[in-house]
Amino acid sequence: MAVRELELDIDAFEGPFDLLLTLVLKQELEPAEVDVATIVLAFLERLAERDELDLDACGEFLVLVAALLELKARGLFEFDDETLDELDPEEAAEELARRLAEYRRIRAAAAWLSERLEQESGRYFRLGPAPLAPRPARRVAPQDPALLGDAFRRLASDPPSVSLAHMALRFPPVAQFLGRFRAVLARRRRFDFDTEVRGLTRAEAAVAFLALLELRKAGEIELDQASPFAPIRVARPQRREEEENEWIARSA
Amino acid sequence: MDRPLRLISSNPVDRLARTTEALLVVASQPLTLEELASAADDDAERVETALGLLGERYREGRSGIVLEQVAGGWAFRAAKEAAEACGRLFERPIERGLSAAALETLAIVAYLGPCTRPDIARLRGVAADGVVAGLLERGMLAEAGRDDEGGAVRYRVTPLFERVFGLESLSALPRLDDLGEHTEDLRERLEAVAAQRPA
Amino acid sequence: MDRPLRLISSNPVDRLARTTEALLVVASQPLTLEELASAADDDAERVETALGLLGERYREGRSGIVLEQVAGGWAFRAAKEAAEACGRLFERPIERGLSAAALETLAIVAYLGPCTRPDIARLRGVAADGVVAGLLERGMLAEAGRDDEGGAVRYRVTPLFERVFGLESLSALPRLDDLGEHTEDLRERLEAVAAQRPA
Repeated sequence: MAVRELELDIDAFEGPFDLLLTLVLKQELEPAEVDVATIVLAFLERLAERDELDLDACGEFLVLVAALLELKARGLFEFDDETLDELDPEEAAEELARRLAEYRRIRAAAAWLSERLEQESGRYFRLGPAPLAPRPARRVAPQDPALLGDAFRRLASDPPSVSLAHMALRFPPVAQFLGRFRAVLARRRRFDFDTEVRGLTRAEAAVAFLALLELRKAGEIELDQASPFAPIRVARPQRREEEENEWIARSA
Repeated sequence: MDRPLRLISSNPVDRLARTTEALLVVASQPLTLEELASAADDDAERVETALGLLGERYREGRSGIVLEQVAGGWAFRAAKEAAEACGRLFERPIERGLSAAALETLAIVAYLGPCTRPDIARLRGVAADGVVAGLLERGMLAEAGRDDEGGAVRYRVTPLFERVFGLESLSALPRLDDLGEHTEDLRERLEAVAAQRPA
Repeated sequence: MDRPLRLISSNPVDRLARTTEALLVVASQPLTLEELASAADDDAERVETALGLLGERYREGRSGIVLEQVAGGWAFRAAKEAAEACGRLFERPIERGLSAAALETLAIVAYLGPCTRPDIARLRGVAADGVVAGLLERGMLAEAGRDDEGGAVRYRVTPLFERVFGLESLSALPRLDDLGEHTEDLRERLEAVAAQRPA
């Protein structure tokens, strides 16, 4: 009797045993989803149909099912392998059995919920407020009338004089940074924007950034940032470099 | 009274009436006759008959649930006799204080008399829509006709406002003699300050 | 059938029943006996009597609106006979497409009480972040404070979860031990197989 061809019909899978193993090994089927007990029963039932004990089949089956169990156990222990290492084999086996039992109960509870959802699919109820529900009343605690006088006085006081301090900020011309970045890129294939503007004032750094955007718009550079607020990497565009190489090759 | 037993029979219109009430109790907005008919997979005329039956069953004095035809279609609402209970159900915790924006808005309307939103916005130097809406919702402001010129709605403070601030009337507002004796003086003062603000 | 006229009279319990149905028809979620009593300004025992009257009036087969005890309170829903019509008009955004992983996660939180993501991950053997985020979005899980030890956020199931699954309360969930029948069943089948074996 060929164990690999053993036909299975479990919740997560229907087909021959060897296909199930392939799917698990290819990680297309979660070992946690595979009900090993049902597989064992299917095998035993098949075995019982025969008159004599097929020892070869039993051996092969034991090897395969043990492998499957190990995969499944590893899956359940994925998060604390270290704890597992600290336990002696007997304790680990006990812990594993406990976890499997716990997980089995959770699976059973999930199955119950799923059935329940099916049964209750005909129950419709309103989500959210009723169309003509009264609007919630908002109530305010007693207030001191002096607050009104204070508020009025605040409005009646002369507005503070507007600060013109920002007018004195000095903005360097964008062209200055355009030239500077082009010069850097002539020497190096890529540079780090944050490193390049280190030590500049906020206003200068802002203009430098504007220059960067200008260069990007003109296709002179490529920008890359791994995540928001990560360093901005500036590089010569790939295409332009290839063209240049081509030109060098041709002229050579 | 009249045929309260009809809904119990399995007469098709009664079944349709049950379907209709089921749809209405699940809906979160009024349902049109067309929506009801297409959901019930029946024709509009028969749904109208069913709505007639329901209207009789769900009406003021007879039921706590009242069927109402509104602009958008049909919907259930609570009966008027249950208004107080519903009010208690939707009651929110009492707000302890008012924001500076709310106080300024109330001060303007209380001291200067009915104002439009543009008035309030100009005198405060900030858009007034959100604050005014919040005060309307709390019942501290109410509409008071329209402006003669622009036709904008004017707002006045309410008796509730007076109660919240413990004022017997608006004449009990704290005096602002140093700013001006009359309402007109106060208004001029605020207008003058507003004019100084950068646009 | 039975006393459908009682709600029409002005007998105080009937009036209370009308108030109660009014409250239930406007409420956004199931109302507890206490909430109903405090909104109706009546005592809980009388409200219970009123709910008894309403339960008789609003039940499957008799009415399109059905009164149910769910999620620790009382609420109206559509009768099941109207499910098809409701299905044509309303979507079921909350329960549609709940994955096996989502159901397992709900089972864990519903049975074990507030859990952190690492708790859920440990029990399922797979990371739980995506599933938990999805259930939060659907309103089936909600935050429930932080873990004493690690400070990780804990999650609980919501009344909406109870409502979607039609549970009167979480205690209406079957006991986990009862669900373990499977083991018994396995043992029996194993024994049956063993008995078949030629000696």
